[in-house]
Amino acid sequence: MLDRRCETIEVALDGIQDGASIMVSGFGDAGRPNYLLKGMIDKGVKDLHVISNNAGNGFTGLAMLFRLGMISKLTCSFPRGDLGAEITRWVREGSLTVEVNPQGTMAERIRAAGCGIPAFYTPTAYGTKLAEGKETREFNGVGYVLETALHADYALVHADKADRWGNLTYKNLSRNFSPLMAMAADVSIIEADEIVELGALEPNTIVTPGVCVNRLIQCRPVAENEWGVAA
Amino acid sequence: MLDRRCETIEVALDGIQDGASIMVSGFGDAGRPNYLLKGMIDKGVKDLHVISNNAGNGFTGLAMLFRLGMISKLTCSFPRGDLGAEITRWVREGSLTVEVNPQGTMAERIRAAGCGIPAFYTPTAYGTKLAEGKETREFNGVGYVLETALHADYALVHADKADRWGNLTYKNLSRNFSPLMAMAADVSIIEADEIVELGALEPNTIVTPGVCVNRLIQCRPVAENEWGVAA
Amino acid sequence: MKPLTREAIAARLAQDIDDGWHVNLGIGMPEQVANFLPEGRDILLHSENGILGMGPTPPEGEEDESLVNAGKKPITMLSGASIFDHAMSFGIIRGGHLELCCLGGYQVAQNGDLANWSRDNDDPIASVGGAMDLAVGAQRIWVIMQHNSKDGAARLLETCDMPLTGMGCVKRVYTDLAVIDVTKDGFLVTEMIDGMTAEELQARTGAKLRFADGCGTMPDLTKAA
Amino acid sequence: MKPLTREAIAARLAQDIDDGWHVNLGIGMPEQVANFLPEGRDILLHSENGILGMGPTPPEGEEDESLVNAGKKPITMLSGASIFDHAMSFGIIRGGHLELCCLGGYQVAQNGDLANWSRDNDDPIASVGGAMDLAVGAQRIWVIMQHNSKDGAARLLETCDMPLTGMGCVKRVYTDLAVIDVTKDGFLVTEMIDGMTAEELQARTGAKLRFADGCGTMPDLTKAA
Repeated sequence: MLDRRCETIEVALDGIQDGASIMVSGFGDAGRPNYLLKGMIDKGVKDLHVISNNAGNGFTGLAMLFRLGMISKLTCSFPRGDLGAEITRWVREGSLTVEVNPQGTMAERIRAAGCGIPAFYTPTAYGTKLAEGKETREFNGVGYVLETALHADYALVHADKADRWGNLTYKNLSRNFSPLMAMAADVSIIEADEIVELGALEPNTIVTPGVCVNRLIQCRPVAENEWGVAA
Repeated sequence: MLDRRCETIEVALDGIQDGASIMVSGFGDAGRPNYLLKGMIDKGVKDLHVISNNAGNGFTGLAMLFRLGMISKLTCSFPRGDLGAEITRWVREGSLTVEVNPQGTMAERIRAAGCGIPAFYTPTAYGTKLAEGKETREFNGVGYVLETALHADYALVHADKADRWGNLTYKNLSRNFSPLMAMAADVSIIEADEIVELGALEPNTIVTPGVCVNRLIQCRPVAENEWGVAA
Repeated sequence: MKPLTREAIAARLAQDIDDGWHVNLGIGMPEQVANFLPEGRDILLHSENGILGMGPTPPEGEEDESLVNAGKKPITMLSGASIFDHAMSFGIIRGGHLELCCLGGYQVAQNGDLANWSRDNDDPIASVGGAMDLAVGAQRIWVIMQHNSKDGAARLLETCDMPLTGMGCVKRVYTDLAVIDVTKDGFLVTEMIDGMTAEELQARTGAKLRFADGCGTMPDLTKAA
Repeated sequence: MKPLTREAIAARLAQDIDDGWHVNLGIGMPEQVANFLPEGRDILLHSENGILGMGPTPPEGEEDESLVNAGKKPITMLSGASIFDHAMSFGIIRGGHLELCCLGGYQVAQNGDLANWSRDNDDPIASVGGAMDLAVGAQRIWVIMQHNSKDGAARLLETCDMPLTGMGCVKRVYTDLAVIDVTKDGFLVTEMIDGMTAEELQARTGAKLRFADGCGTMPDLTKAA
């Protein structure tokens, strides 16, 4: 029987080691896998390479992994927000490396990784600082930048509904990077708000087919005071 | 008011001229835009470059455009089927040019055209006859073929439900190439089995957002005897 | 002569958005445009995080964590809205499907180059978000910005000296002083605010201006008629 | 010594499909495998045209035009099936998400090269369909075919002389005579049908065979036990 469900969050996060590359779904707070992120804090791994559009905010979720010094590299499109000043300091101190991608390039690189495309050309960033050092090429007289697939060891993804085969749906703008990341990591770990019976999801409305999913856990909310001491 | 609906099929197909490149959705009979194809026959354009996975079957639909000599070039993955012998003959006679793409490469080329990606690398066909003359390159020791975006002037697409903004859903395996083709042509023309009120489609289950669609027409079945004289 | 408020610039720009257009409004000044969309037109707002058909801000207490715009602010959905993932969202952008994107700007050059994401060439965490994709992808880029910086420096220039967002992408600029098309011959002023002279506008601009035949008055549409 | 029927080869292959695998069955002989999937295992069949979780052929009269497989034959959907477009379907293939693809074959070389799409180098409309994508994409390619062509020619070869579908992609071959792994040292026979000798199998094969320690008997599972 194919059953992606994990009994505990420890099982869901099993095998993640120091130095792992981890995709984290979400745009702002929408679609953040906060239960899995809390599990990562409890697990206490470090030296992580996080791939996430933003760096998080406040003293919860992804931001706490930064504040706890668990992350040594961030690939993102927008490292500002609440944490902007700290991130600038960490980069200057040398404890954090930040790679900024244009947001659409980042999304397409992640999709490429999941879909077996090693590299593609994009018009985005041509002639700008973010294309410096990158290979460029003209097609029909227009300049393009060569971008490569962006893989990860693990993806931590928040979904709305899931079944035991790993079929997933998302709620509104919580979808964002989730379907792309679920496909692009060696092991994708999904927290779902609701785990439904096989067959309960209408086949035409499933966004992520279970074949892209490795592990599944029932999500629960993480209370503010569970994130640890605020600075 | 944004309203993609066309009053008549003539309006829906307006502007298509001899020599146009036309994407045609469908895989086998699933998702074939037969009402629009019948309209093309009535319109009587010729020298078309058709982009379609298959060449069609029997004496209906796309196959009839071939039999009527309307098509001078076919880009596809599988030109066999009923029409295989005729297609071979037309190619040998020089009245038809056929470009065969691996099916996944064809799908990805169409997606690339819709998404502003001019070219990408794929492992598919590396080291085979279908990569002859194409640029190749290694990434991490594996060989890949460079493939370019596949555009068209028009796309003829069958959908299940549509609203006046052009938002679309598809029924089961009628989806296949439809969402890709709707994005990849200068003008996408959609026949829908049902045109519903704005707001009747659940936002999370819309497959093609209306921004990808140009024209919309209520579909009606085409009877066998409407396709013209069988050979 | 009174420069337009930010709201008035946005209101002026909004008049030029056609019925049926799909429009991305960048974070900052462009967001204001949503408040001045002309009645009776279907204008579909796109947000990078995966929606077409954004509706207005919800009433307080009715926010939904799963409904936010690119600036992470709460939104609603119109009837006819659609939701999609980030690859599709930027496929729509990059593939040229949006009729318009309005972006803020730090500098615009006379060849249409845009600088709007980083004032500092050495910022270690310069944050671009989706601006570069929008700059190359939308069918037209209209920039909405103050004509001059706070210290009076020109922002319409022969060449940008801040890091570029995109090359040659800007089609039109709406400022507190004027509406200016970017043409193959450089900046062409089509409207100026009441009382502004060509000489004065030129003095506040870092590149040569041409003036359209029949260059009109840029109205303040936030004032009662 | 009796070569296995096509059904019996398919039945033998089906035994090796693990619980929980996502499997694409190519058109032709591989389709037969669906009829012999071991009970009690969740095996999810994928079809290139955009489905995971294909169910069996519907009863006559209950066919749905929108439910067909890659061979355009009517199918049903299992509980838990999912539908997606062609880009996603081949993203799943090319991205290495399918545990297994079974393909038919004309020729397999000892380095794993596969020829299965065209017998004729000069065919003007050689028709590849999705075979090349499957060959490079699936985690493992198992080929199911007759050991020899109708005229007795060998199809397991040192080098293919028909047009290739993919390079070095085949991991295992199931024929009417044997089960043969493709290893870095070439063909390794792991099972032969009852009564077959190593010498005879070698005589019917166009490349050097090695034989596994404990090379077993390839059973005919279509016969009552």
